[in-house]
Amino acid sequence: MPRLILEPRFHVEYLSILDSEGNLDASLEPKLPPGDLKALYRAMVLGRRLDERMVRLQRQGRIGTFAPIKGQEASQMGSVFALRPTDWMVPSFRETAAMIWRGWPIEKILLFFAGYVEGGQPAPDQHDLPITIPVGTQLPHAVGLAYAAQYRGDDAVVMAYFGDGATSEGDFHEALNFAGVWHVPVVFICQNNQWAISVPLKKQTHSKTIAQKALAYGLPGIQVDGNDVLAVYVAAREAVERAHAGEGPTLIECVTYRLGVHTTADDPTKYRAQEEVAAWEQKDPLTRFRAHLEKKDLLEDGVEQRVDEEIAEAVRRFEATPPADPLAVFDHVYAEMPPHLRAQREDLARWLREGAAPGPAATPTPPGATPMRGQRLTRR
Amino acid sequence: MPRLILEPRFHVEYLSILDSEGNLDASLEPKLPPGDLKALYRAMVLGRRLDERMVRLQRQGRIGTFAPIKGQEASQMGSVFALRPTDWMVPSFRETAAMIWRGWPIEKILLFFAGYVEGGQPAPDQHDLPITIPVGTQLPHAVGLAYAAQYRGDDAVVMAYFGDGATSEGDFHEALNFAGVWHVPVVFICQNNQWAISVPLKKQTHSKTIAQKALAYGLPGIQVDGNDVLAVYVAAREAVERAHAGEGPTLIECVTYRLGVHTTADDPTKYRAQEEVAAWEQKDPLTRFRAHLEKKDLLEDGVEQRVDEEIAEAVRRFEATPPADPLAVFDHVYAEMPPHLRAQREDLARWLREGAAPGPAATPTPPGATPMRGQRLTRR
Amino acid sequence: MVKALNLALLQEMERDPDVLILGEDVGVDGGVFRVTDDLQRKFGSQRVIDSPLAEAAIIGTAVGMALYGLKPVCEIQFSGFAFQCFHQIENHAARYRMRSQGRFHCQMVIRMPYGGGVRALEHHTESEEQFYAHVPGLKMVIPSGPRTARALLTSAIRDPDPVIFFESKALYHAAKEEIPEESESFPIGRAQVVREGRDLTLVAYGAMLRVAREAADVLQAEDGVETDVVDLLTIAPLDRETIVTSVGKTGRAVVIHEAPKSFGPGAEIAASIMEGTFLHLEAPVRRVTAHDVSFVGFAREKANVPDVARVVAAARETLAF
Amino acid sequence: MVKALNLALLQEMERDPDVLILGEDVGVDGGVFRVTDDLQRKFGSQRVIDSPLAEAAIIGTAVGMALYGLKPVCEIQFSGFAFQCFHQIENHAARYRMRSQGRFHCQMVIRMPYGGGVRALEHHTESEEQFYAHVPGLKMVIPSGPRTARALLTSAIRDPDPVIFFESKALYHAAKEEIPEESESFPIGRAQVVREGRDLTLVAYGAMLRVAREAADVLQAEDGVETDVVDLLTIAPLDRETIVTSVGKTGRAVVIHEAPKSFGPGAEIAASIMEGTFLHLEAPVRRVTAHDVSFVGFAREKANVPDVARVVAAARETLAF
Ligand SMILES: Cc1ncc(C[n+]2csc(CCOP(=O)(O)OP(=O)(O)O)c2C)c(N)n1
Ligand SMILES: Cc1ncc(C[n+]2csc(CCOP(=O)(O)OP(=O)(O)O)c2C)c(N)n1
Ligand SMILES: [Mg+2]
Ligand SMILES: [Mg+2]
Repeated sequence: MPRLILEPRFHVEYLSILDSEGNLDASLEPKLPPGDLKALYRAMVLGRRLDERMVRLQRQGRIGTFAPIKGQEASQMGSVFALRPTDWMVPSFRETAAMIWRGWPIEKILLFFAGYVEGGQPAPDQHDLPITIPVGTQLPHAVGLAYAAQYRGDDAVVMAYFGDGATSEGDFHEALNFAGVWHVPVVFICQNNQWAISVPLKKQTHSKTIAQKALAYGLPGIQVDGNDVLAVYVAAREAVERAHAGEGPTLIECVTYRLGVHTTADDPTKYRAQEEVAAWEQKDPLTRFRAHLEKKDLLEDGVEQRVDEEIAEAVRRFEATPPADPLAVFDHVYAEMPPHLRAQREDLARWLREGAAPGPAATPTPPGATPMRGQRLTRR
Repeated sequence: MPRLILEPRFHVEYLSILDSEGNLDASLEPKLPPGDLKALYRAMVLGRRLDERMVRLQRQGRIGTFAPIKGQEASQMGSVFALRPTDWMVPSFRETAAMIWRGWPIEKILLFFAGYVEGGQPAPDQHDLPITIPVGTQLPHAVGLAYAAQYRGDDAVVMAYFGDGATSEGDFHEALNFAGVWHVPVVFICQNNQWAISVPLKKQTHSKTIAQKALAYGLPGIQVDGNDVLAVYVAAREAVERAHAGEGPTLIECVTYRLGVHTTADDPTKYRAQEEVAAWEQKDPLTRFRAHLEKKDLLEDGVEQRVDEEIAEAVRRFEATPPADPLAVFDHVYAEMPPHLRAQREDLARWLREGAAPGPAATPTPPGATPMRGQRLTRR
Repeated sequence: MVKALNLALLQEMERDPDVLILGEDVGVDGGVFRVTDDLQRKFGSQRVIDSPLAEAAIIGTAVGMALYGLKPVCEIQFSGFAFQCFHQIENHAARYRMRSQGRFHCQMVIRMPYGGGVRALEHHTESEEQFYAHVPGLKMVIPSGPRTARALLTSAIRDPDPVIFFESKALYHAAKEEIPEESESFPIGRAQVVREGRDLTLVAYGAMLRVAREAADVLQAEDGVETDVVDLLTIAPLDRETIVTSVGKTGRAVVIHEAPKSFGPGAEIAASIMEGTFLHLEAPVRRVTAHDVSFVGFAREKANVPDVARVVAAARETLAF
Repeated sequence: MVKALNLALLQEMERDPDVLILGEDVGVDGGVFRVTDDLQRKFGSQRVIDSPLAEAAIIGTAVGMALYGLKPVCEIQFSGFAFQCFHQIENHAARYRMRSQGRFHCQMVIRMPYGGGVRALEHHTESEEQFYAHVPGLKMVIPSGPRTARALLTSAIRDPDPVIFFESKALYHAAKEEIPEESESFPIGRAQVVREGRDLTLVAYGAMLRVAREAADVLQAEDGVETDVVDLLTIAPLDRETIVTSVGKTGRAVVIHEAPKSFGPGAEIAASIMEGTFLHLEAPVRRVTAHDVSFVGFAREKANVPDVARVVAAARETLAF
């Protein structure tokens, strides 16, 4: 009777297939057709190049604060690749590559970061939530979507993204607990990029892994090499399949690294050593996957250029966006505009129309205009 | 490399010393002096008898809604007994026995449940927080107290109480996570009484135990037989000693049962079977401990009567409380009364003084007056 | 009022399979006030969900359900525990329509018991409507009796926007009223003039409506004063037209609520009256409210919450101004 | 203003070893706006604590520290994320003095950047002062520039009650002002008349003070109108005396804030003016505020937030009433 050890005992698995030295565990390699491998690679390249372009746009004052994904392309693409279009994708604020894969036009993403509410509008047939800024708050939404799908009898899985820092929030806990009790089809993807702005993982939690947090909810949890797109894909596919099969939620920890700034308002030299970044640069998910494709002779010429052209096209469309109509701020507060908003709208319309000393109020900055050194002004 | 099992693996311990059949594991038995054993028993009896008395007082309309502890005496007394007076005790709303042990006068507890704010005032030298009603919100306070003690270099441990339902709240998660990262001297006592009002544990969480939730924070977690006062004491003492020694926080799950109503406003026949209650009555912590003391020849005569007299005395003092002075509501809003409150206070004072059609506003119900069938009116 | 609310839920659930109920103890127990009594037996535990004890996840998952197209009706056990989910309400329920430019919206109702009068503990007696009224994108409704409760809960469930629905604990059992069998709704955003007079306007809602009506009786009987009594029903969006029309006629107004005075709902009502009918105002708008104090304990509650005598006295001062 | 705030923190920490700092990224990084820059290096990581990412626990543990007798200064990274901890603020920080009848209290400051003007994302531009102003037991302070920021933060840290301290992001770098070396404090609960005139009162605070002052300049230059400008500094408890004295003299008032209009702070100010000086009011109190809309995106922000031209126009209408 005394000091019994309770069964079951627990452990957490770690999955890696293609390591940073280029070693491949062929027994675990997913059987992906060449087209898929190429598509994966292209999406990762797109994520990387768009990132670079957006940082430049921000520096030029053409968009506002933006959170780059550099280094996390494998975590994002390996996981989202396991979804069907009828499944749901719930992003945080750092899933540009995955969002584009899901069908978000690049110019919408640019609009979003240029302060246009239009950038948050998913297409009518798209099963995607828009970006959520408050850390971790999107996780209960994912659980609710999954519950609703199950309630309606729809065969849809929900994949929700968040960072290592998000695991400290109450909403993370409550969402995983509800998911466990309700046994709903959700796959929780934690991109553990080691940092929450300036706070390293060891100041974020005393648990050794994020994956083991699943044990608190009686859920399966797995840690994967998040810079190995094949490992991420395999873990995600398994979780998605289990979810489709009615076997409930899974927590996947992708061990990765944010190679760039937290956002364009951040200066990481204040809090982390260049050596640490350099060490992770050796594990770059793109380099690794590129070498793998090269070995398989699947590397196409000109991917980078074609991606850059696609981005340039999108930037052109973005810059052609007409100035934001201020009156639109009243449109989506309620389904029907209540009297006080109608009155406020009329006031503003009259104000704009009659041009009486409208001042800056009536002349919202169009994107691209009045470039400013965004960095300092935006966050400092 | 592939599908590695990460070390360390995890497990959760279960501790029981004196079981419901009266079997004692002498090797684990704590060496408590007879006086301590008698004191523990007396405190448990006091908890039980006061409970019964308070339920009657509530039914007579002399106090308001109240949460009985029947069945949980061992969980409370075994744990709180491990504290020194200079340690801190942070209750939820169902720790009457432990609170009295810590020095709260019974009449203050009665005042509290009779709607007097005076009932929440700890003595100046008492290291106890008052009752916290919102579930789980007291847990970060406990962590903050422990941090402060450590910061000041005081050798004080904080013991915080909560229920199984509380483990679903975000505040539970955030508090345990902070405690882990800060490595502060807190002992988290979960009285898992199987129910959160009408919600049974299996609808509360998909994890098999509460204790295993500690793994999410890298903390030691242990499950104990919460109806075995010796086991609870041993686990608590170990955790308190570790905390005093700078070895950080612990989560203790006391597996117990709420034998009575959730509160006097609750009707448990709506949601649980009488057989379940009857089965747990067989595991009554009082009966078990009483038999143990009997075997040790430590059972004193007349404990029940003396306890009843103490309670009766306290009820008499409680009923002699003068009617609540309405003007006191302004006293402790701020350290200094700001002008608008001074004005509101003067208004009310004039109103009460001039007696102009004061109506019910000026005649607050003194305790004991206007008895009413509290149950329905209070919660239904 | 409990039965009236239960009836609204029952009829809407029968009418629309997308309506479901979610909250602590709403299922087997039927809610701690029995508002959802028997619904789980009728509709099953997938549609009347006993959730774990976590307010933020109740609202957060309901937001997710609403984004999918369901129409969750959430119960927060007491309004005093709703700040645990305030971020989900303000950050998400209220904003999803704007954020997604109409692609998504949150058709959901958040019911909670509010207010005093039942000898209850801390966090069980407060009146927090102001916090919701100030959030664009939310609607904030407080019925004053069984019939308005049933009609407005029906409207709230059908409303495409998120509705915060406060139910007065004092009215749950005290208020009795005949209500029609047939489903009945009442437009959200519309106040009701429940008594007409030309001398004074009393503006109230929820449990305070009764206080206003009785004060009007006293004023009529003792002072011969004729009073317009406006039952707000919807706090936000505020029906300024009805209020201003009344005060434009009477020239004098007293606003009554259980919430603390400063920065409370009465301030908006007073300011709106001033803006809407300044030149007809004969006296400053008076506010009869709870004091600006934290929890007072039920032993002192009656001294804190407006009652008929205080309203009558304020009305007399306003009339004498 | 960033430097001024940093100086207040530095000097108070040097003065009182019980003062400590707690929040996300406040240590090594010095805060995302650098308000706590260099303090961790000076005082160590036990006194300037980089917390995990959880607002409710930041406030909840700070409450515990304050109950022990420490004086935590918490930073919430943006006011838009403070609803995550609103329950800890309202349920506990604001109430512990009452609940424990003076045995405990929460001497703590909760700093947060608020407001627009920096081309930021959703939840980074809002103005939520009303939610705190309505909670008894809290004080709500918003400085209007470097000097008031430094003096009021000093007072807030020394204040025995919990103080919510909003810092305008628009002022962080834009506002420049000489401040004295020596520690300086300014009483909480007191407004300042920063410009005197007899024709009109403008009431503003935070970033809107500059707008009010510039509007006053325009009115003086173009219309010859002389304006009292009241810088509230403390929102709650509201300094009604200063406001009412001013409007009692001028007879006309315009209130300006970045928060949405309905059920906003302007309503309390307007209602208090009406209550305090009804017979001297020549025109209804005007409110120039943000519209009652959710997040608008920074591309449209300027059309939503009050500016000099809108204030001048409102003032002229008030003067012409
Ligand atoms: C509730 C909330 N608190 C604070 C912030 C400010 N903030 C934005 S991102 C971030 C760090 C997030 O870290 P993590 O979850 O690891 O995600 P990562 O940025 O690394 O992708 C913080 C503190 C926020 N957006 N929401
Ligand atoms: C935040 C919050 N939500 C809801 C409630 C209402 N409530 C009071 S006790 C209780 C159940 C608590 O269950 P548990 O934590 O297991 O403690 P027990 O009552 O069993 O001791 C609930 C839902 C509350 N007090 N606080
Ligand atoms: Mg991170
Ligand atoms: Mg329980």
